[in-house]
Amino acid sequence: MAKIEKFANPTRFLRLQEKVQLWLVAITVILFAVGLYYSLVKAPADYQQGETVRIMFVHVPAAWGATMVYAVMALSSAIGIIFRHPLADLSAKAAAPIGAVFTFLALFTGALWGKPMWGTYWVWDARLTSFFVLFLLYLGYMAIWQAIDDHHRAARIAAIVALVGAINLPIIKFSVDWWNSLHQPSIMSMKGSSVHSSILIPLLIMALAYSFLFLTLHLLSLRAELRKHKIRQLQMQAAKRV
Amino acid sequence: MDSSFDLINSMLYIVGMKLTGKALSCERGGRQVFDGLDFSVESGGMLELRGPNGAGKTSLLRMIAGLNEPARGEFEIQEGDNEVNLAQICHFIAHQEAFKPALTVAENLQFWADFLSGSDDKADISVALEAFSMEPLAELSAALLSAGQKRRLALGRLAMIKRPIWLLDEPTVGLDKKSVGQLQSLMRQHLDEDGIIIATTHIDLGMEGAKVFDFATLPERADHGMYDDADLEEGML
Amino acid sequence: MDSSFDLINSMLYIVGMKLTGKALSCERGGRQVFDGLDFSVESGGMLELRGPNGAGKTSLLRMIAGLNEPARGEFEIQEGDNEVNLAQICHFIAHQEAFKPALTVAENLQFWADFLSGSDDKADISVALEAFSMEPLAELSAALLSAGQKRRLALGRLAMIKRPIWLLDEPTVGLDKKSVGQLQSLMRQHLDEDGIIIATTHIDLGMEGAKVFDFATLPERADHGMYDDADLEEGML
Amino acid sequence: MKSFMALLKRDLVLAWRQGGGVGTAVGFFLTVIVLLPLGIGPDQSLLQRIAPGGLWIALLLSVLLSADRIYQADYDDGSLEVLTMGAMPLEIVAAVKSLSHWLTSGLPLAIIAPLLGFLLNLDTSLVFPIMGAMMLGSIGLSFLASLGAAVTVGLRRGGLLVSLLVLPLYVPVMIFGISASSGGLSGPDVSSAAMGILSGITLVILVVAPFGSGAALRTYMR
Amino acid sequence: MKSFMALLKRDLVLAWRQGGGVGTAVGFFLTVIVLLPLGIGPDQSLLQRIAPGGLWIALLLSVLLSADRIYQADYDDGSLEVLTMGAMPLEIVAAVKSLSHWLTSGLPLAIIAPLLGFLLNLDTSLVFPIMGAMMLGSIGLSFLASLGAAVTVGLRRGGLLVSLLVLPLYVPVMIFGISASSGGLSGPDVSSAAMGILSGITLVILVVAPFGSGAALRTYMR
Ligand code: HEM
Ligand SMILES: Nc1ncnc2c1ncn2[C@@H]1O[C@H](COP(=O)(O)OP(=O)(O)OP(=O)(O)O)[C@@H](O)[C@H]1O
Ligand SMILES: Nc1ncnc2c1ncn2[C@@H]1O[C@H](COP(=O)(O)OP(=O)(O)OP(=O)(O)O)[C@@H](O)[C@H]1O
Ligand SMILES: [Mg+2]
Ligand SMILES: [Mg+2]
Repeated sequence: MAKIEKFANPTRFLRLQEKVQLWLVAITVILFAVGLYYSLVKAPADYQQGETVRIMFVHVPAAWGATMVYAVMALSSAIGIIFRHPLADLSAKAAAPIGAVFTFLALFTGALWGKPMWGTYWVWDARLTSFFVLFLLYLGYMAIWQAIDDHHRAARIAAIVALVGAINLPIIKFSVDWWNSLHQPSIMSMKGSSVHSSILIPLLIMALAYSFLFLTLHLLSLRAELRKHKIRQLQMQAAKRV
Repeated sequence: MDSSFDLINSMLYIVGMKLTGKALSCERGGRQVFDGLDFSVESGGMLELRGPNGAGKTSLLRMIAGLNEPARGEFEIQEGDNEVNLAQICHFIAHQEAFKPALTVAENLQFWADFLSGSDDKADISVALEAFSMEPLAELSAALLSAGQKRRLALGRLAMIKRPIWLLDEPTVGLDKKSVGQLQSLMRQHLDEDGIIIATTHIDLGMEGAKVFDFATLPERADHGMYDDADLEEGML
Repeated sequence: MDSSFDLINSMLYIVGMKLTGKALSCERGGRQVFDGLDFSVESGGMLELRGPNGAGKTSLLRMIAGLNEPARGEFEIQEGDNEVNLAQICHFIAHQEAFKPALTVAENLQFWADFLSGSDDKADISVALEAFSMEPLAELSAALLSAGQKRRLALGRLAMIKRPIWLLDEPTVGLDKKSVGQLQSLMRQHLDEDGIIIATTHIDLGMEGAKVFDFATLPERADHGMYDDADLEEGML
Repeated sequence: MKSFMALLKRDLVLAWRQGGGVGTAVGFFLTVIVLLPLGIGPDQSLLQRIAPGGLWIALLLSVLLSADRIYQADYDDGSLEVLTMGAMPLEIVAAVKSLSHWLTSGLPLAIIAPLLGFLLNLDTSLVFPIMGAMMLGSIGLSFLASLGAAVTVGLRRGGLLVSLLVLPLYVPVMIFGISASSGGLSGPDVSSAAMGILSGITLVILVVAPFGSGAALRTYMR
Repeated sequence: MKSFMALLKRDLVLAWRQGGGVGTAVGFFLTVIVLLPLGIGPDQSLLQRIAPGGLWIALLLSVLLSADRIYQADYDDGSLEVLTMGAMPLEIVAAVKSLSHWLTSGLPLAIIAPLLGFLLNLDTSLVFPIMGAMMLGSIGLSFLASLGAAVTVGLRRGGLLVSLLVLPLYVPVMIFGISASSGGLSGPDVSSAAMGILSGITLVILVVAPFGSGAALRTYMR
């Protein structure tokens, strides 16, 4: 407990973040440049899907990212609730908008892709629906933070919401197996990948780029959240002794 | 469930019970309300909490009742024993009167009697009705009560269910002279039976022999925020 | 709308205003609360309503404020004039404090200032803040206030918007000593400016010279229920 | 005028701060739209057929769900009593509160409804007819809902009772709303006639509801 | 045990006296069922197709609408604080209150749903499957709704936020509920498998929701 306190001391965090920030931005930009070059220029067009296959390089990492961010959010929430560490609460709070954007991106690119592939923008099949539900969970989570004034209370309640909502993650993961779905089954299975490396490599680079994008944005907005929190605290202090 | 209650009920008769709060610190809504507060009351004793609005009197009662957690510090109910569940041996009479307008006065009392007593011996609402002359109101819908009558309905819990510690938040508010007298004699009887009373108030409760704790005497509060004070000086904001 | 307000504002300065209640009778929830009540207060005068819980003190204030209608009887504000809209020249400070927890203290005051003043001259919330030393609370969310602080927020309306008649329902409830003093000086000032105050209370308000009306002195109530008394005796219930 | 603006502003701020107001209205609307195909099955042409009706039902439930508290908070915390003591008649107070309810529920929903319609495969030619009809219709719905809220404000569990009282009154708004939403599909005459009737109904509601609400609120304050 | 019965009895009495509890739940349910054909048009075979889905959606909205006040009154009047001071853990208090909510909303609705189904031309062979699936599913819905209510109890205008939070969690209950309601129509295996999953989900909810509710309520009392 005391160790965690020390490790995640807000002041120390801010100093650390300041040091790595530039590096993170640089790595993210490079990864995106390389990834996009490979996926948009180098990778072959699919013989069935033609050029539209390139949507995949935006769509799939966004979808992975969206679920991953939710996992980060749920984990932070759990830490916040068990160890009562304020940084964990803020970390969950800061992750939510990023996750929501990723989810939206996956939904949007998926819809665009759906038109040429399935002949419609949207179908109500299991994976699409459960992913849409994920989007709603993000919205609900953010609404909670917005709706509750008191920071500690908001953190607690939001954490409960995030943890209960985490039940949805396995549903997304296994939806394709449980229901028969129009959607593509998993690329990554236990036996390794079924996809050719000319596609897989740029895909993995893009996934890495998304991860770094998340890390950069997450730390940045965590910093902003800390600041906001501090301002509130100062206002509160000004009002004490009345 | 029931066995824990027998234990609790028997506690009422432990002469020499002593409730102590040690180095208590209270934070609400992220602000520190008070810090380093110590108090103690013994069986048969009464503590009056006084002090300016917002000093933290109500907050202290809520802490004892288990509704808020102290940011630092702890309670002891007997020498060395700080594991007891205080909530279950306390009555907390707050500003909110905790009754249902859709039920009659008698039904409201009966519900709390059944819920709070828990064990099988029947708590008797007629004791509560009598203690505050509410017999004529018994069959009336609680929605129709006046301010003072509502207050009496809430105070009725004290008479009806025996619990050793009473936490009263400005208990005489809204009561007429006669009811104040009834409350006073109820409190005296409780103290005579080796109970403990902690009450906040801005006016005289007319209980001679009560210890008074004035929040105005607490030392200046030091606010422990999430940041080191050094950060503030460095202007990191 | 605005013109009616100029009229109202000017009324404050009518020396010799006299509020009279004649043969008032009050029924609530089908039961008679009091009957044949007469009172009168003149400019610069204060009336304290006292009496047991449930006597009808709050009900009388609500009648004057236009929230309940008298079953019988009427009000006169000037000799012979009983057509005036009392509600618009009264302040009514009830037990419910009429503020929004989601707004800050300042925002709450500002809303009532704008809504109640109506006319174009700006009611100044700083007057209210100052009157009850609430300046440091101004930017705080009203949800975080303590009992006494909430009460002060409600009382702030009195200082901020000039209205000739004040109806105060147990105004000192929950206030600490300092705030009671501030309320008293506010009331004195209002009386000096030829205002009228009618306040219910169970404890001393410390306003010398106030007329006291005790509900206990009212004649025995004749209860006009749905049934004749005879029915009750016959056991028809 | 000052009272008017003060009240409107306060209610909008409260709607915004508490539970997110607009955000959650939209969220709920969205969710009902999601449930429809889940409940009914993913058949595209079936969805397209029921899309306008589905949107209207979702709008209606959204407005309804948010309505039961239009007066509740003001009633519970004593604000309503102070509101009667200004120069503004209680009827106008009711109208202002209904208006702010519309601004934070019906209006934004009408604007996003056609977008959500895509989820239900809505015919694109219907976008503007639906938006127009919903804007008009939802004003009426807000005022009706606020009447329902006023009539049940003193009852603790008004939620469902409001629905029961208000839904029958919603029916005409919905029927004409849907036929006004059909655009040219069922003939231009039909839809413009329906739009006319819808305007008429809305006008009547705008006049009647505030009086009813005012009277009901007075009764509960007794 | 005595506390348990006392609380259950009080909540049932309150539901019965305030706003009619059961009566209005049924009324709302009825009205939604009436709105469906109005919104969608009177085509009989179309109605028959969407009947089970329509019934489920109506059930869901009914439960939802009545849910946001499960804890509200107790929170507002200070009862919740006294409820924490008995021997019964707050988690059990939450479970009892969810149970009484089910007894006054989900259960009666599940019983009358098939009757109302006739209004939608429901296939008669589906009467018992629907009733069974709804009874099971609605327990879960009540517990989820009460979790949503607990999470928003301190917010004045929680109404819509509850929906936003709870509806995503309703989705699986509804999906399996509907497929369990289909009886033999889509093969006996499918519907009994769905019934199995539905029972599983319900069980998980019955365990998780009271804990979540208890934790949330404690947080709001701070
Ligand atoms: C709006 C529509 C769509 C949504 C919401 C959606 C959602 C998702 C999600 C959630 C994942 C990640 C699954 C995981 O993390 O395991 C995913 C992956 C994927 N999607 Fe989509 N998708 C959509 C449309 C499409 C379309 C039209 C195609 C192409 C035919 C497609 C192809 C893929 C592929 C190949 C993957 C990688 C498979 C995997 O590793 O799981 N998606 N999509
Ligand atoms: N629910 C709450 N959330 C956050 N802060 C609160 C809450 N309630 C009260 N506070 C703050 O805690 C402080 C102490 O409040 P408390 O109610 O304990 O005061 P008190 O001593 O009882 O005052 P009073 O004499 O007015 O009753 C106040 O400054 C108040 O602003
Ligand atoms: N909303 C109501 N509906 C019906 N009857 C009511 C209502 N409120 C109060 N009463 C009844 O009216 C009578 C007078 O109530 P009122 O509140 O005026 O008393 P009061 O003199 O102010 O008492 P207190 O000193 O307790 O404040 C009481 O007997 C009460 O039962
Ligand atoms: Mg207090
Ligand atoms: Mg009174």
